[in-house]
Amino acid sequence: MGERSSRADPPDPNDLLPPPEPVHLLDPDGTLHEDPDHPVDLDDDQLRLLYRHMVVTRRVDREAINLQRQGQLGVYASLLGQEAAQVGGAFALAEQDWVFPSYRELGAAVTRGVDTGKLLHLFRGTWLSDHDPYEHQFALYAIPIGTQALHATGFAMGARLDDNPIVTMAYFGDGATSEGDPHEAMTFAGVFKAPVVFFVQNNQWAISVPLDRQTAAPTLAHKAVGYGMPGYHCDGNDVLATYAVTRRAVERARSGEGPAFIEALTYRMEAHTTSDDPTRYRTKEEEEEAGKTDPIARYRRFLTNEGLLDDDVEEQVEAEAKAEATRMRDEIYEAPHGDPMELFEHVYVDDTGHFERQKVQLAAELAAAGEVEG
Amino acid sequence: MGERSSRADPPDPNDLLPPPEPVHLLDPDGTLHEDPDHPVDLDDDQLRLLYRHMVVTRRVDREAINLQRQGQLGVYASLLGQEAAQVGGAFALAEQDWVFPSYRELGAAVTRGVDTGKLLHLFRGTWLSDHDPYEHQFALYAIPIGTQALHATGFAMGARLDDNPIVTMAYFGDGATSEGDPHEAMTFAGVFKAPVVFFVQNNQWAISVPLDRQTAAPTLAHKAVGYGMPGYHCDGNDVLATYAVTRRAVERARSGEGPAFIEALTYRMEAHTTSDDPTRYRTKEEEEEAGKTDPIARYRRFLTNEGLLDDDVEEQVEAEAKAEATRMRDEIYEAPHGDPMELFEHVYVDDTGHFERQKVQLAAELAAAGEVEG
Amino acid sequence: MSTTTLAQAINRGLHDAMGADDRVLMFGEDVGALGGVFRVTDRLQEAYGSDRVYDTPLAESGILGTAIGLAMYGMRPVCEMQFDGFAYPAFEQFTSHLAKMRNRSRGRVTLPVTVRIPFGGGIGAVEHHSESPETYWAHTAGLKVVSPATVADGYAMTRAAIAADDPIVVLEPKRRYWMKDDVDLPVTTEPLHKAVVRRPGDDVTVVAYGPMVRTAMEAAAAGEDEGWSLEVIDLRSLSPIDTDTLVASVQKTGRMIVVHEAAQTLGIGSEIAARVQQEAFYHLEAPILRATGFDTPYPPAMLESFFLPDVDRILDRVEESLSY
Amino acid sequence: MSTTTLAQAINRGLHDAMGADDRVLMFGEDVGALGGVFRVTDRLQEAYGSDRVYDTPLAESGILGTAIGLAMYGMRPVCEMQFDGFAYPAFEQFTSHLAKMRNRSRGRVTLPVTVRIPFGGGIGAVEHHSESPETYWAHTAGLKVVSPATVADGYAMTRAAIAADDPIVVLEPKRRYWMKDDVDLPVTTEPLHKAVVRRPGDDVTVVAYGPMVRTAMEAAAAGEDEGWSLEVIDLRSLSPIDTDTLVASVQKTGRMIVVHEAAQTLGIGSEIAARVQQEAFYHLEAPILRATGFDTPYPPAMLESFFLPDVDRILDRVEESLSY
Ligand SMILES: Cc1ncc(C[n+]2csc(CCOP(=O)(O)OP(=O)(O)O)c2C)c(N)n1
Ligand SMILES: Cc1ncc(C[n+]2csc(CCOP(=O)(O)OP(=O)(O)O)c2C)c(N)n1
Ligand SMILES: [Mg+2]
Ligand SMILES: [Mg+2]
Repeated sequence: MGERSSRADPPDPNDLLPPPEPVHLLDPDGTLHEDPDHPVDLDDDQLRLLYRHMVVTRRVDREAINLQRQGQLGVYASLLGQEAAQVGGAFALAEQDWVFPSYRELGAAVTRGVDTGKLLHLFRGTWLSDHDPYEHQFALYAIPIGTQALHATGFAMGARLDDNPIVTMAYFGDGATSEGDPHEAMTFAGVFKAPVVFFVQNNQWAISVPLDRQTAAPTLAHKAVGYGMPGYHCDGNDVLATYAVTRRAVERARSGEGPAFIEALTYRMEAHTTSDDPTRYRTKEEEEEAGKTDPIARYRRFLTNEGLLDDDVEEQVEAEAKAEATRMRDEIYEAPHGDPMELFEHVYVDDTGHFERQKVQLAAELAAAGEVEG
Repeated sequence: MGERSSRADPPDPNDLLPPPEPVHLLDPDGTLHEDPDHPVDLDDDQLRLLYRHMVVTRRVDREAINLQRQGQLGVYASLLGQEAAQVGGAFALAEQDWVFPSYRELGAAVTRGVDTGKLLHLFRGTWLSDHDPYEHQFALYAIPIGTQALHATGFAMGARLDDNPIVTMAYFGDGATSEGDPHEAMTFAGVFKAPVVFFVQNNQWAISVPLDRQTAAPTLAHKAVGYGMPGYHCDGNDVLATYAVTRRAVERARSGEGPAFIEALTYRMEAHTTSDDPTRYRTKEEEEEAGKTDPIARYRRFLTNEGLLDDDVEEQVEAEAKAEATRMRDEIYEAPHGDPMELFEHVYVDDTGHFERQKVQLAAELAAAGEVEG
Repeated sequence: MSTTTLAQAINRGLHDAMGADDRVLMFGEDVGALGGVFRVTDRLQEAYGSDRVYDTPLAESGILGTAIGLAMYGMRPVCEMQFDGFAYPAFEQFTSHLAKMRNRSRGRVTLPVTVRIPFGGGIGAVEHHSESPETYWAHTAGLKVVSPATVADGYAMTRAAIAADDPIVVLEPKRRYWMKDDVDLPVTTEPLHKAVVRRPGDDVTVVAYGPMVRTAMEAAAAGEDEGWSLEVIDLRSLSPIDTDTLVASVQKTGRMIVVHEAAQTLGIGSEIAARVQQEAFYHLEAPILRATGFDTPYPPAMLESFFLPDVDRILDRVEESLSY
Repeated sequence: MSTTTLAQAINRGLHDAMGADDRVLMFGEDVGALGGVFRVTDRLQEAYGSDRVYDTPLAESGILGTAIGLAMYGMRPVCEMQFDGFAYPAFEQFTSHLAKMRNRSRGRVTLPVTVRIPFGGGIGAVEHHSESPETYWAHTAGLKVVSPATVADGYAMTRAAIAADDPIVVLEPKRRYWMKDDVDLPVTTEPLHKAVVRRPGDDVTVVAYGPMVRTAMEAAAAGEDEGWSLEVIDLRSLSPIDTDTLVASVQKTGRMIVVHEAAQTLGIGSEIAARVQQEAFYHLEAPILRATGFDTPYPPAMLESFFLPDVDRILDRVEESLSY
């Protein structure tokens, strides 16, 4: 026993280890380096759509920050700088595929067509979340770090049992890789060959904690071999590289070859949330340095070089961005205050009368308060 | 940002990945293959001591199984077949080093000099455990799977803060590698360069669940690179290979180079515990096949070939084995029934009187029962 | 009538539930080929195949977290936590997701997950295998918690829990797995969240659940010799608690004892006492008393009999109650 | 006298504890350079260096599990769970090891670990940042649980918890972090596990802890206009509970209201009601009533004011109590 390897047909580690360098297709000046292993199988409209999603995302993101400043949102977690990673990743999914996001996935939501106004209600506190996950196969934002990785894995296991060609994608951060749940999720996914892609946005920070406090690994992508799945990494500020790498992983999973892990290298340009103060833990220089690789500017140069971006298109995209941002703002501004009695409404499918006394109490409190006011 | 690697000076993965084949020094016929990378720096007495520990361990183990059959132990988890892995691993530790065992580490305990009678009290239920961890730097048996890996890591972090040259070793099983705690332990150990060695006995089974239900990884040793620590593997039924590999990892940790992960390939020859029924999930053939690589038989051949094992030594070792087994049996048989009032004694250093009412109640119950009997 | 053990009844309940709905899955540690460490899932894999009955990696958060994902997909997962003391690694998935997802989603996401957990002591086990953690789940809004105490309920409550659309923790009284009764299966019993009077009486109400129901019945029988007429209520549902049945009983007896193995402080007995003293204030002739485990960790096997409530401890409380 | 906030008082308590004993370590997520999301650990790293005050990887079980190992080695770890809703991943280490190791080892292994957790609602936060999980720890034998409600206790209880050799969970009322008071630090207050009468009164006893003490005091003030004399007790220690102080008070008033943000079912109020109705049975003129959160998940920010107990809810219960 001792001699023989511990498993029947172990995979070859070399098929699972990441390449020495992250996949990178677009230079900062917008020049595209073709890579046969990572073809960009997109037509002109799709290439423009990527741009559209990134611009809309950034615009809605900025609007959300404003809304928080205006006191309309309690807090907000900006994805500024991560547009390419999120849009490039989500764009690789098919309509029926599912996204299991953390709380910073505005770009993935926009790509999926989720109503950003409904999505952001949870930051206003109208309700704990308010979009329908089944409308665009976009799960609820998950705030407990890394927990959604297990939901994505279970969902994928269910689809596989049903021979349903669905792939799920779990978004989480560099910090999340330290938690037990993503570890267990990747363990299950590997063992059950679940069609799930673990998409890590390595934005270098977990609130104030830098990556080297999360792991001593050469790269996050080197974690994959420990679960028997391939680990890929890409320049997460390069939307085409991110798309191509994710596309490959997604179709591989769909074809039954099992899960994959992707590390998209990017940077959190904004504070962790609007409540955070980055000056306490990182330098302006670092932020400026990171700003130089702005994912949208780079992609705009590419589209322009390719002659895919004329003023009409720019105007059109600008208009769509403005429209979506306005729609979101109006949704938030016009959000009803909510009915306190709803506290009891969704807890159970059948509350078997358990809430009666407490409902009566709250109703009485509301009535009394009403009298005072009125 | 996207371009540059996510960490300042990432380690070279090739320094962390396990060699293609597990380290193996002793053939089944006892022939030794020297390996410059894994020197066996042991004198004749130490070589005999390894044998002594394995024989004593097996003997005490068998005695424990008998005691369970005789109703003296409620349950027992045998390590039959894993003697070389446990003894070889523990033998590589220095006196001041600490062992953080699971519940199957009799061989490690014997090597450390722990009183096996006291150790096994927890299987009798005299108390929840009854040896003094500070006497031989051997922590309490940990039953919740994998949890002790974090204690070993924290302890090592403390020693490092103190510049105290202690190395800790966490023993756990192949099944435990699926839990979140060992993942978090290895994450912390890598980040803080804690002097801890994660020693996994891959005995192929987690109760009824085979290794391929725990991971799709090429080998368990391939998990190490994901934490930035070297992953080693060895023939866990080869006590010299296990010793040499562990020795290297331990001294490396002591010298400040950080943690390491060791996969010792072995086999659980007995049932999971005396309550288990392996016929439900594995074949006699598999067990017989595994039995052929008995670690003690192999090492005895080696010692005999080397002329290190004459009848006197065999007798001496047999006597020590018998003595320890007898000591253990007597300790268990003569174990006092225990004082029920002890339930309240150790919960807190200072119970601030919280238990008064409940103590009075139990005392009264005991008095009443006494009257009935007497 | 055929004689069945509690374990067999639950096994049959799982079997029939899987036969009735092919979206029902059963998984956990050692539930497949081994049939569970208590054989409660015996032969289910044989009957329904390893796609629907499967062993998982050794990771409880993984078990519950994937159950949630499977439920979101449309399955009806039944998962097992091998022992009470080993459900804790899944605690975050229990409290932050299983309990809250439906409310969070405004009713859009429903999680029909059943979590089976053998619980309680009295089997002479090593540490972590004899705990009574019901408070952790019963205090968590969004979960439901039930515990069968009879062979018939072993079958019927298992079926009802799996059929229900809310997440339900089923606490199986492991020390009663081998308890026999004559019941023809399938059988249906009272609604899942109703308490049941197992033995009517006039003097003192004794409330118990799971493993302690049988002990309470034995105490009631023994109480007869003392001339005490005890009414025994099997709580069955620990969340929600059927307060009305408890109040109705105490309005008759004026006295109540709550029995459980769990530590006294913040055990189910505390909530029952708080509710009943409020709703039946003028009917109480004595304070509500508790016959429970102590506020200590569960003891080693050789001392567990001193920790666990037994007939004597229950009757001591009855006597104390009657002394008011 | 100098004006200090609760957050500053706790920060000073941590600072002085580290100065007094160099085995005291402080770690958790973002407690270093950032000084904690609430700045409670502000400047500690500057003062004591990054060996003794450090950020950990994002893993709560890792934080608590390594704290246990550090304590076994001989350190006195103080670790932070960033928010109430994020302590759950560490639950197994809490219940199976932190709480039980000393008992398991027959007193040979002592774990002087302090776990700081900002808890409770009222700050308009997103989900998981406003929970009151005290029952989970208070029900767990082997742990102690305390919660400071005043600026002075913020300092003194922090010092006392760190100085104590038992594992202690300190629940810091996050919505009161900015509450000011004139106190000269260092200060010592009543023993860690004693309840304190914050305001004497004759008609009804109001028991509160952590964030609700201030609300209870406001209710008592408002109650005066109604001609009600309320006695306000600051529980301070949720485990163990100082029953004697509660009983003494109710023997005087005959009436008691327990206030907490946590869900009512199996909240601390249930245990207090169960004990007091037993020990002061003949003194009670009304049932013990509870002014608490509802048995629902914590609501979204815009609805939290309807969930949280406030002056009106407390006075409603007072009035109800007086109506008996
Ligand atoms: C279980 C848990 N612990 C702690 C937190 C508090 N918290 C919120 S975000 C965050 C950092 C997450 O970092 P990362 O995973 O890199 O994602 P990012 O915020 O960078 O997108 C922390 C510690 C949480 N939400 N959940
Ligand atoms: C957290 C937890 N879950 C489940 C169990 C029940 N259990 C005891 S041993 C075991 C299998 C452990 O397998 P492995 O880690 O390979 O160690 P081995 O028993 O083979 O030495 C299981 C599932 C446990 N003790 N703790
Ligand atoms: Mg990050
Ligand atoms: Mg094993």
